[in-house]
Amino acid sequence: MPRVLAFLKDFLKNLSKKPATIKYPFEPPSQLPEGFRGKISIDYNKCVGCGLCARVCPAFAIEMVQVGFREVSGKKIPVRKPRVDVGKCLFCAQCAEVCPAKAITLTKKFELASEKKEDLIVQP
Amino acid sequence: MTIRIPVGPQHPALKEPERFIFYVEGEQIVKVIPRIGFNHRGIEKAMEERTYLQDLYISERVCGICSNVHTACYVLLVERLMNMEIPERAKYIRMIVLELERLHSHLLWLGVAFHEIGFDTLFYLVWRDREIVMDLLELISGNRVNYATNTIGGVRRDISEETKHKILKGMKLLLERLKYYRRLSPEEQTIVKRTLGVGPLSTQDAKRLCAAGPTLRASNVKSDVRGDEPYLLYKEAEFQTMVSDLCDVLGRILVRIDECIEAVRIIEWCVKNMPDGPIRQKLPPIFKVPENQAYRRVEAPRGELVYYGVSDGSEKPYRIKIRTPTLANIPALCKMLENQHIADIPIVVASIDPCFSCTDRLVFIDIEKGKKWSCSMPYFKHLIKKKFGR
Amino acid sequence: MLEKLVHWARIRSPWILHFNASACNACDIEVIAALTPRFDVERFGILLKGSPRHADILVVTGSVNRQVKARLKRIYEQMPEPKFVMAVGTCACSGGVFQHCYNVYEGVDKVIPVDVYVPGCPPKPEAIIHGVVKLIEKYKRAVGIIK
Amino acid sequence: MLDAIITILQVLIFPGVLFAIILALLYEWVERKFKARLQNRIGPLYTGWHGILQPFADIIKLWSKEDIVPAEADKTMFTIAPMLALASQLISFLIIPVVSVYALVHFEGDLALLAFLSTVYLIAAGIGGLSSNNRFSAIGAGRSIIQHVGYEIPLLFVYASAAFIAQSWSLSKIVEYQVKTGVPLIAFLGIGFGISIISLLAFIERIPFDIPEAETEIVAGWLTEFSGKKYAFFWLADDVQLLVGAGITAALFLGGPCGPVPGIPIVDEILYVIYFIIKTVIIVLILASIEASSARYKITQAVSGFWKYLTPLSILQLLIVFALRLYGVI
Repeated sequence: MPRVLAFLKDFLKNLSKKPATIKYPFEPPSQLPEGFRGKISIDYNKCVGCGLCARVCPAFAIEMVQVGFREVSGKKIPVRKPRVDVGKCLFCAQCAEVCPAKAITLTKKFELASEKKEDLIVQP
Repeated sequence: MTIRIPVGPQHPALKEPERFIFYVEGEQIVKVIPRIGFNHRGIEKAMEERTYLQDLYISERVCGICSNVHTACYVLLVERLMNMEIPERAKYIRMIVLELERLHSHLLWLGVAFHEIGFDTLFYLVWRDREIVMDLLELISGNRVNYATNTIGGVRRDISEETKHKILKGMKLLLERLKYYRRLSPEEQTIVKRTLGVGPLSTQDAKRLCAAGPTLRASNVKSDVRGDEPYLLYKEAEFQTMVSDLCDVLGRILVRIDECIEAVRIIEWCVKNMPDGPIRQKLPPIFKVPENQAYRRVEAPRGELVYYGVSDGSEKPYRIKIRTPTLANIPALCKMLENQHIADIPIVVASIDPCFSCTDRLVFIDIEKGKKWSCSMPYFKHLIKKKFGR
Repeated sequence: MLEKLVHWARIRSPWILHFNASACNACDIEVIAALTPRFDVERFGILLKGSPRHADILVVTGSVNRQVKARLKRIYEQMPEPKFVMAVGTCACSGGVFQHCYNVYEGVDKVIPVDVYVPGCPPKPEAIIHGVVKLIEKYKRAVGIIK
Repeated sequence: MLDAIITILQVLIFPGVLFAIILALLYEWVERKFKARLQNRIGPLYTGWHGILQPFADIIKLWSKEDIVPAEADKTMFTIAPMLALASQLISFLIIPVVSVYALVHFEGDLALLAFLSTVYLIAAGIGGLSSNNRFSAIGAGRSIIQHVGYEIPLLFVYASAAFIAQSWSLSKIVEYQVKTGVPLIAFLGIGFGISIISLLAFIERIPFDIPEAETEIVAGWLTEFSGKKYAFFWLADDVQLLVGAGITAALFLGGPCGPVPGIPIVDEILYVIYFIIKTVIIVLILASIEASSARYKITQAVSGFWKYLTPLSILQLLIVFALRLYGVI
C-alpha cells in the first residue's frame, strides 16, 4: 500500500541534526588520508636524471629538460632533469613508484586552481 | 502532429553529451533515435600507441564512474596474455575495491534516479551516504574516483589493519541506510507513481535485445558474470544474484539497492578472510608480452564488460577491444521508451544507468553528412589477418 | 555605489552551468558531488542551472573532441554577459591522458577562452570550490575591489 | 491631496509593492534554508546573516546581466510576458489584508479578481513560453496551462465555501467575519485547507507539481530562453506568487493578519504585520516540507488526480458548508 509523504518523518529529524556540511574553505577539508595523491613534488637533489618517470608517464606530463653539463672523464655530458606540467598530470603516482632514487613524491596539496596554465609547471 | 525534440548534448537530465531525438505526439513518444558518439575520444587507438603500463591508466579513464572495473578487466586480460598468476592477498584487495566501487556507482545512480523524478531530498541524502564509500576509497587508494590500485601482477597498495576496521565500521553504517531506502522506496506514493510500470522491458525482450547487468536482472533474468564465469574469488565469496520480476524502473531501483546490500556482504567477507602475504609480482615498468590473444569479461556495475586483446610480442598491445554494458543496453532502452511520456524520458534513460563515456569508442560518424558506421567483426578479422596472416 | 552593489551581487550569486565536453564522468560526478550535503556549494549562493541563458559560470569538464566542439561554442555564445569559464579536470586543462588522440582538441582553451583551470584527475570537490574562489578573486581584481 | 499622496505611498512602499518584494525575497530565503536543513545541508550562508541577503543578490545580479532576446522569438510578447507576470502578482498582493482587517484595495468580489489574476500569471507564462520559440518552452507553457485547468476548479470551490460562510466575495470581509466570530475558518474548512495547500503547490509550481518547469525533463520549461532582467522579473514574480498564495490561504483559513491586539493604533498595525508574517511563514514551511518529501508527478497524473480526488472533495466541502448553514451552526 503506497504511503503519502513516507519520508517526511525522517527528513524532519534532519532539522535537529547538525548539517553534514564541512565549511570548506573556512574549515579544513573532511579527510586527507595518508597516501593521498596530490601535487607532485620532486627533490632535484636526489634526482639522478634517469628519465624513467618521463617514459612511464601515461599523460606525457613529465619532460626531461637539460639543466647543465656534467664532466665525466673529460667529456661534457648533458644533465637532464624532469619538468612536470601539473596541468597534464593524472596523479597516478606511477612516476613515484618507478623512481629509483625515490626523488618523486606526491604531496597532499590539492588546491591547484590557477588562472594561468604556466603557473602549473614544476620547473627544475 | 509529430514534434521532434532533441535531448542533448547539453541537457540537465543527461549529464553526458549524448543526443536522443524523440518524435512525440502530444506528450507521447512515438520514435527514438539515439545518436551516440559525442564522447568518442579514440581510446582504443590511443591504447595501441602506448605501453601496457600506460594503457592501464587509459583504461581507467574509459569511464570515470566504473574506473576500477575497467582496470580490473584490463589487468586480468594482460595477465591472461602473459599467463601470470597473482598473489592471493591481491585478489582480496581487488575484490574489496571492486565491490566498493559497485556500491559507489549504484548509490550514485540511485541518487541520480531520484533526482530525475524530482525527489531532490533523497538525491541529497543518498549522496551524503555515498560519501562513506568515497571516504573509504580515498583512504585505500588516495583518490576519490580514479583509484589506480590495480596493476599488472597484483595491486599497488596494501590494506592495513586500521583501514580494515574502518571499512567494517563504514559498511555497518551503510547497511542500515540501504535497508532504510530498500524498505521505503517501494512504499512512497510519488515514487511508485513515477516508476511502477514505467519503461517496461519484458523478459523476452530483454533476452532478445541482449540487455546487460541490472537492466537484464530487473527483467527477471538471472545473469551475472560474477556467478556465471567467476573471476578473482567470486566463487568462494557466497553471494546471491538479485533479480526482480517487476520488469520496470522500480524493479531496476530495487535490484540495484539489493545489489548494494549484497556488495556490503561481499566486502565484509573479503575483509574478514583476507590472508597475509605479498600483494604484487614485480614487473619492470616497460615489458614485452608474448604473441597471444585473449578475452576477459567481468561484471561492471552496469553489466557485462568485455575486453579483448591481441599482443604481438612488443611492449605495446596490437589491439584492445572494449565492449561496455551501456552499448548493449541501448537497443533495450529504445524499446523501453516506446509509447512512454515525455516526462518519463529522464528516468527511463537513467534506468539503464547509462555511461556514454564507456560507450563511445568505435562508432564512426561523418559530421557533415551525418552518416554512421561502426567497426564490424569482418573488418576486425581482416585487420588481424593482415598482421598475423591467419 | 550602484556599481559596487552590482559587483557585490555578482560575487555572491555565481550560478553555474555544467557542460560535459566528452569527459570520462569522473569530473562530472565530482562537480555534482560539490552540490551535495558534504560540500554544499549553495552556501556561496551557487546554483546549478539547466539552461545556458540563466548561468554565469560555464563549468567545462573533459577533453573537447571534434563532435562536441561546435556545441561547446554554441553554448558559450548562448550565455549572457558577463560570463566566465572554468575548466575542471586535467582533460579540460590540457587533454590529460587523451593527448595525441586523433579526435581530441587537448583542452577547453583551444575552443573558448578559459578563466580558471582546475587540474586534478578528478579534482576533489574541495578543489572545485577552491577554483570558484579563485575565479571570484580574479573578478574582484578585474573590477578593482582588491589589488 | 494629502490623502492621495498617502495612498500612493501605501501602494508603492508599505504595505504595497516594495514591502511585497522584500517580504517575498525573505520568504524565498526561508524556504531555501528550510529545505536545505531538511536535506541535511546548510543552504545559503555567507551573504548577509545566515545568507538572508542571498535572494537579493540573485535578483540584483540577474538585473545587471545581459538581456538576450532570441532571434526567432516574438520580441513584443517576449518582453511583455515577464512584466505581466510580475504585475499580476503585485496587484494580487494589494488585495490581501496585511496591516489591518481591510486590505489596501477591497471591494465586493475581489476574491474573484484574485482568481482572475492567477490566470493572468498563467497567461503570461503561456505567452512567454510560446513566444520564445523553443521546443522546451512550448511544452512547458502547454503543461502550465493544462495544470491550471486541473487545479483551478477545486480551488474556486474552496473559495466559494469560504465566501458562503462569510456571505461575501471579498477577502477583507471574510477576514472581518473571522474577527467578529473569533473562530478561524479552518475550523469549518479542514478539507478546504488541504485542497488549497495542494492547489497552491500547483499554482506556485513547486514539487510535486513543478511539471511546467521540470528541470530534468524540459530544462526550465517556459523559462528556458529568458535571461537577464526578464528572468529576474519572472524570478521575482515567482517569489511574490509564493507570498500571495500564502497570504490568501492565511486570510481565508487562519484569519489573515488578525490576532489579539491591545487597541493602540500603531502598535496594533505592527502586531498585525507580525501575525501575518507568522501565519504565512507557517504555510510556507508546510509547503516546503511537502516539496522536499515527494517526487514530481506526471502531467497526466496530476490533472487526473485533481479531477478525480480534489474536485469531488471540494464539492463535498461546499456541501458540508451548506449543511452547517442549514443547521444554523454558522
